[in-house]
Amino acid sequence: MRYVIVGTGAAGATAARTIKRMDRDGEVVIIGDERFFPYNRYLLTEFLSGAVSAAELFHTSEEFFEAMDIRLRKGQAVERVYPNDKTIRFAHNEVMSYDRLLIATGRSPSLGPVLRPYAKLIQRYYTFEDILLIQKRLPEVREVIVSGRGLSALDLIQGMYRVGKKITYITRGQAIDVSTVESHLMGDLDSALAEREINFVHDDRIVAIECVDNRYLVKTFQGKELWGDLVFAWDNYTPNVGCLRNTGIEVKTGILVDLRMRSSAPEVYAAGDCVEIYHPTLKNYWINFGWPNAVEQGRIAGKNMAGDNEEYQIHETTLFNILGKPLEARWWD
Amino acid sequence: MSLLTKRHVIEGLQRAKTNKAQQHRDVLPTWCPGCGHFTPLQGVYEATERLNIHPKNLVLVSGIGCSGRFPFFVKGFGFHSLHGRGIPVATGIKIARPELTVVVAGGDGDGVGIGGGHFPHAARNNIDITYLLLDNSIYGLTKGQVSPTSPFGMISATTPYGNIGYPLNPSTLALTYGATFVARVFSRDRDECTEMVTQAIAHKGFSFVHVLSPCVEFNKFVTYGSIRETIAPLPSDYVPDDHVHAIQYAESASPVYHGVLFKTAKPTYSDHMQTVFEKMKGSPTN
Amino acid sequence: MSETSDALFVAEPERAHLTSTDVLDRKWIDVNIPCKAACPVMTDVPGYIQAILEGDFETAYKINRRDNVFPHSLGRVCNRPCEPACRHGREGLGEPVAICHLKRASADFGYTPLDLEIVPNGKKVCVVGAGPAGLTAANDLAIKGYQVVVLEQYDEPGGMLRYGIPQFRLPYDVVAADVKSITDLGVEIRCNQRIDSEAQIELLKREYDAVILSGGCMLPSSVKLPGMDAHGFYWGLDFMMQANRELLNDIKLNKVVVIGGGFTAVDCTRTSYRLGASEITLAYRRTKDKMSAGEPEIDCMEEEGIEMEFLVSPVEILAKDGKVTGIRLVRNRLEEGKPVAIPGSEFVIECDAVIMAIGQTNEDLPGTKEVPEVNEVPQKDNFFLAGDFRNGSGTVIEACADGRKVARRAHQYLSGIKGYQDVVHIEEIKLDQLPRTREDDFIPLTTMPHIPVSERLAKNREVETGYTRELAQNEARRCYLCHYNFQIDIDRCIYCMACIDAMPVDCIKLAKDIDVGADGSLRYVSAAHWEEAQAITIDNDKCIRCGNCVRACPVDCISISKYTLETVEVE
Amino acid sequence: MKPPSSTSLASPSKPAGGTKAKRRDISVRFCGIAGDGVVTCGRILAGACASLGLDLMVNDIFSAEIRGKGKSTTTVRFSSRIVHSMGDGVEVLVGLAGKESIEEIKDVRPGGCVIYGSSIPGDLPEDDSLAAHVPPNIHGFGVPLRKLANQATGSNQGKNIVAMGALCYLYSLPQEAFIEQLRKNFGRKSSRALEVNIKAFTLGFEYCKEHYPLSFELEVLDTLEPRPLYTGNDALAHGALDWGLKFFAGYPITPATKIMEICAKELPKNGGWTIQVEDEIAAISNVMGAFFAGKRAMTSTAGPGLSLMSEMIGLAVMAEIPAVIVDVQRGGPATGMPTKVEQGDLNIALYGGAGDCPRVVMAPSTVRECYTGIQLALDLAEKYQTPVIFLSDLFLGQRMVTTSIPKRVERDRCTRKKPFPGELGTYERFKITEDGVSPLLIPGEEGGFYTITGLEHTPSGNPNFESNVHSMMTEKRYRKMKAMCVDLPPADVLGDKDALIGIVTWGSTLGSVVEGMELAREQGVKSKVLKSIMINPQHEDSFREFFASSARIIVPEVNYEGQYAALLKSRYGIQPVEMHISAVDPVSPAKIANRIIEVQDELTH
Repeated sequence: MRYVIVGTGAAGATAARTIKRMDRDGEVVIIGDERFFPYNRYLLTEFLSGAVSAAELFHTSEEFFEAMDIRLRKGQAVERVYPNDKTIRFAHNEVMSYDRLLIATGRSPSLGPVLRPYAKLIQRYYTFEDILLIQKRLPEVREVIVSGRGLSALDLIQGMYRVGKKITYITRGQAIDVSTVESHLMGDLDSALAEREINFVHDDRIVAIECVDNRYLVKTFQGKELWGDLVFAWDNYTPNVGCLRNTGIEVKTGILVDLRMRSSAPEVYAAGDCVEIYHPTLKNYWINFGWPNAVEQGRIAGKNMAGDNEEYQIHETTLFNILGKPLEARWWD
Repeated sequence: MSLLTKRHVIEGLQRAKTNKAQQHRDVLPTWCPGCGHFTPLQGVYEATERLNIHPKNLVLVSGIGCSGRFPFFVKGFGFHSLHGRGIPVATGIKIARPELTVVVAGGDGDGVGIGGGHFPHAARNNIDITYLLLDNSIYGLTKGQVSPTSPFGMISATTPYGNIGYPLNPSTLALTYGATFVARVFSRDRDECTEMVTQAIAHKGFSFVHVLSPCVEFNKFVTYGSIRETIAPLPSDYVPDDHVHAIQYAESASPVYHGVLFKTAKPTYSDHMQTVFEKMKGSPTN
Repeated sequence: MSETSDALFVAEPERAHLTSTDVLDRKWIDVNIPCKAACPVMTDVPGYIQAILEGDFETAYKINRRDNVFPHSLGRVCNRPCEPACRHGREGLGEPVAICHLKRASADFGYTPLDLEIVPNGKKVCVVGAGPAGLTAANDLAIKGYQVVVLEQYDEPGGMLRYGIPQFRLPYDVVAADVKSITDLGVEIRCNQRIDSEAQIELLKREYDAVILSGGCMLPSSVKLPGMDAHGFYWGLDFMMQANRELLNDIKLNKVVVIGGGFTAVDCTRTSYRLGASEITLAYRRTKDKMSAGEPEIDCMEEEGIEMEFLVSPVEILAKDGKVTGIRLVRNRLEEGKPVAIPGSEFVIECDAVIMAIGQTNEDLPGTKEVPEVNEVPQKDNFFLAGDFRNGSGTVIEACADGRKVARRAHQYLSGIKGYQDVVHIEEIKLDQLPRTREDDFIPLTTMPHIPVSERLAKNREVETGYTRELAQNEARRCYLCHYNFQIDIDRCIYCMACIDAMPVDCIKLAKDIDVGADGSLRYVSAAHWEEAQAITIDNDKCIRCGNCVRACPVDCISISKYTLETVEVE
Repeated sequence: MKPPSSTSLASPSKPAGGTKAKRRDISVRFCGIAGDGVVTCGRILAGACASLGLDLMVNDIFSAEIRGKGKSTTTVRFSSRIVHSMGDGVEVLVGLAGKESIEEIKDVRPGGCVIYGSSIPGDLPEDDSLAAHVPPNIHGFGVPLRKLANQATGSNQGKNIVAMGALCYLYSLPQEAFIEQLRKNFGRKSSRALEVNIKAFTLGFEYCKEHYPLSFELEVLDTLEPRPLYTGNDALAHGALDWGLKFFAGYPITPATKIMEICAKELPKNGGWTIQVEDEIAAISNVMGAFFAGKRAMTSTAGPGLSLMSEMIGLAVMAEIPAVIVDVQRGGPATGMPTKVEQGDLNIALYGGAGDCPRVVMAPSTVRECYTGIQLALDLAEKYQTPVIFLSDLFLGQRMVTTSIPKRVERDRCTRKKPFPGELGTYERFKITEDGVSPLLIPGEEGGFYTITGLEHTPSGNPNFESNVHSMMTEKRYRKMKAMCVDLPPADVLGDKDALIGIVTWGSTLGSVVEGMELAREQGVKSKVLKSIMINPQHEDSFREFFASSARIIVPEVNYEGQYAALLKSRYGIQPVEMHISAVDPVSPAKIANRIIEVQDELTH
């Protein structure tokens, strides 16, 4: 039995470990498109600010994969899944077969049609490689511009604040837009931002970016012109489902799965930030939220792939510490 | 080039399947894509199929060089010997086992260069072997040095100021050495090449096919294009039975004629051996 | 056989060529010129793109004018079934060629009045409805020498082109230009003439040698929801027609919800934006990739700040004092690909206008239900039905295709010809006649210039400004020109694999056999081992027409030929 | 010297928080099928690194095929320190041919990287996929080599240059140095060739910049001067050309052909001539004819050619005709492994031929010695009227290194022992002398006549088969070998002079031995090595002294039977530790070091 896992994040790595524990002789291949050993993405900000060491960031190592007899293929992207042939195709055209497949590709920041043309001017803040590149650039950076929604914006602001940068935050609404955070905590958050002298541009969005003399000029819909040494911007965090396009596997924003983490194609499972899971009491599909949920989904997917039959129980809340404020974030509105 | 409909393509493939030549293949040729040697190779496949020669009775012998690989690509028994030594090896095989079909494939350097001393003797003795001389006028395996058939003035790695020697004409050599079947073909024409190889193998006696087989990798002087400009078929009324006439036509440089230059029936070395054997029959064995 | 209108417009140069009616060659076109095969009217896409590439915009226009009648309009609003089919868009090869934008360029720079010799045949045909189907039929019949009269119920001809599509996508004068090129052929259009009774039709049938009814499809789909009578509720097409007749200019819109996923739905959101709405939401029952609207239009919509909500269906329109106050929606889950409502998942979006843009149905005109299908065209004696009126709501190009089909049927009926036949012309092409180089395959897609977002509140200002000649030629260079057929002559091949060495993609392989499908399609059975390979073959479906193999072949056994299709009359 | 310039770094093996040391010693291996342009890659990278002042060594390993299945690799090792050998393992593997490169991955060091083509057309089976074989402790970088090459050149050619661009970015090497090399390589062909290659390079560079922005960094010393690059074959040919060579005859054979090609190009410039003859038999005949006529002449070949020449070498000994025969050794016997290295021709060089057949045998150890050594060979041949067999090898001949060569130019050099005017009139071609060397009159000079022959002869050259004549003449021919010791350089001792472990080796193996000794010294074990270009005859005293000062002798050489050890044992009566390295690739310094340490352990226990 060959289990192939696409994605080395929390869900993928947990699934690999779970499968291997249940099926010692099964062949487990785990594929990731980043060229580093799997790490905890939620600690990147801590790592950037020096609060967390590389050793703490990386939750796996060469020895781990060797000891578990799991074959890791890193730095290699899967381009397409062929559920009828039970094969996957890599970006480098290699075709690999599987008996059971887990898609755990996570999600990543995406740019809409307005920002897309400026992609090369926008610094991404998502992978370990991004962080290393930012570290390289940091000495020449004084001011940064952030435009994006959700908790990740707060996380980024926190990171930039800790390394001592002046921050301008552009948001479409009136206030910082974090729908997952308890509304009574929002006030705390606003004051925390205010204390830190963050330049808040509300009811606005970026419409153009230019690079002038190694600095960036950002133009907004309202006609403002802002300068920064780094620009971070995204429109949404979207599940990475490119490899499933036109495969017949059902995808809304994320991959639609049932409580056993099965997708609509036989022998294809999905878990973590790339899925939308159907919740019978909520009567809707929901996108995963947070590291613990991803770990749990990976564990359930792994168990079911190895022949068990277990249903996923949702972790409803997650605790975050942002700018010194403990925030309880819920999985849904 | 005639226009082809899709129907023609399907019919072409059916023809390829029914003539069964492809089943004489062995390993995938390692020659450069576009190499002229593919054509006589295809010729050997088709000829042995047409002549109904069972692979077990077929021996392919070669020397060194790109052409030296030939035996590996044909189903049958192969002997890849040393540089220029293909013909004597083949002679030994043929004398020991006259019932075998023996084909030697060699290049221009192998045949009229290092092994040039062997070629005349196999020819004059009319050893019943077929010698395919795959002439690309270059040393290909050593990456492009002048060869004995390279034209005057040709620049190569070892003639950086131009070749100041004159080329040999292997067809003429074969005629003067006494070969009893001499033909010349161009790798561009698969049909004719197959026909010539078939006739050569069928011929009793030393048969020689001079294949103009360009090296696409190293020879920038003798190319498909340059040969095309000078080559022409023998006149339709040409009869290949006059030795002097044949030498004249073989020597012609413009045009360079292709087709059967000379063909004559003459007892082979084996025939003479048989005569001696017959004569010795009944003699006391001391 | 005699030539039909296909050959009338564009003069082809004389080259060595042969013609074939073999199904294998006919099928080759379907498989290998995917853009042409995907086009309902089989537009000669590589033909006109090659003309643009060579700078001959006039020929490009004429090819379009011949094949799809409305190059100006379709160059802007066609739903482009050709582009997803384009070989350049396949995995690993990049983006499809912007075929539609090039069509527009052919009209922008190549428009020229037609100079056709039409021999009148003395027969008269009446077409009811001056939409794409009716006008196409009128066009085709006029070229065959019929005297054609078109009756139109509204003020101006054009049908959906005129009334169903907003001006910022398709300005009126553009539609008018296409219509004029048809009236130039002698077609007479009478506006404000509504035909809505059996008696009227009977009268026409007697007055004319043939009557074609192509009244379109304007009635909204019959969905009934509570609250539809409230002020602030619109049907999508109705909304567009009112807007296009400048009847909504004084309306106050603030929060708008548009239901639907087609072109009309997207047009409604963008029109609302221009009418001053501040919060616009598009709600669709399926997912984004299932939307039938075009990706460029959806991108423009997003640029204009319009929000989207997927997997939701409307349940009820909420109203207070006869005015719309919101809409209740229910979430869907997909079951076997179909959206199914999730009980108990309802929610409300507050709004002051709801636009239902979920498709149209045709008018129930007396006496038309009984017309039977004769040879796939609805016909009873000299009475024919065409376009959306018969087939239900479809795209412009589908309507044109149907108009053409009906015109051919009518001509066959009136002239007594036996029918039509497809003929493939195979023309020899020399290597040096290939107009492209391999480098051209790496030219990135030429983006369509747009006016900036900040200038889009002007309601009728066209958003796409069109390619320049240079941009068009640059984009044309990207086209693989799939009408070229590259083929190895198996009888002359020496199996040297020079072509395989030179191939840029996985297009040449060793084959052990060719399977011929029942439909005439060819499938090469690849050989796993050298020993079983019978031939080296070019898989034309993967071939990107770069010519590398022809250049590499030492024995010149690879030929290039150009395949063109013509439909001729059989007498 | 300024300290190395230093900026931040991302270490690939430890992704973060690891050591901050920059790479200072890197090996890059390009692997492709012949025709992929592997060699060009090596030349460009080497050229660029040499222009930056780095020390380097390049080694090519070819298959004998031109195209098709055959694989070839080029490895470039460059460093800001001295490079003695190819070392062990590589840092970077560039897989121009994916499938063929798979087996090379085992040589990639942990933390190193593999650059593979990601646009191979068709379905790539897992077994054939280079990427599938990259273990997690090595970085894999997919680059669409074929696609970008197509974009740049319109064909599949240029993958190698795309890969160069990728490498240049990934290792933060200065782009200009590479562009300059492209200019040198392609600028002469046509402006289009240069243009498309620069485009290919830039596409590879930009691709990595976009997709793999995080690059590795290399220590480049600011003060380093650009270095010249030579192969052993280059150095050898130029050494001969600078030292009076006037005639060359040869026959193409891998890996010696290059020497003939250089001579073909250069000799006519100084009134000399090169002829490519029909075989090695003809080649040695021509050389002997030219020397007979008074011109310095040479041929070059490999083992098979030397075998063919054996008969003529016998004639040269017997007829006392000078000849210089360069044997660039490859794997044997017979056709053997034309593109692989082996030191297996020592025995045929020493003993090949009929009868008592003394000849000079020399073996250079470095590229520099190829230059100086061939000059000595020409001098000895001419002065002592003897064939000299000069044993280079494929590794020494074809690898490219940065080295400084002290030019010595004497285009009309002549070491011929001319007859005194008083001898003229009674001239004897094979006159018995104290050193065995007879004065030599050449055709065209006045004073006497003679006929040389392969038959045994008297001092005047007349055939004679009497026992005492044969003894006398044989003794004369051997006496020349003793006499020439006055002209021989002494053997050198390298390493720790006081070490008890002594190593004697020959040919190109010396480089790996020196590096192996350094590795052993890092582990606290001292050793020394005796370096001598002469195999026969030798400075026997310096050898005896070296043996006396060593407790154990190690003799490493790349052949199965220990040919040099056998010579040393019989000549000096020693009992060495023999290392018979069966290698087709460069000798591993680590293996040498291990052996030194083992021997040390044996000594202490």
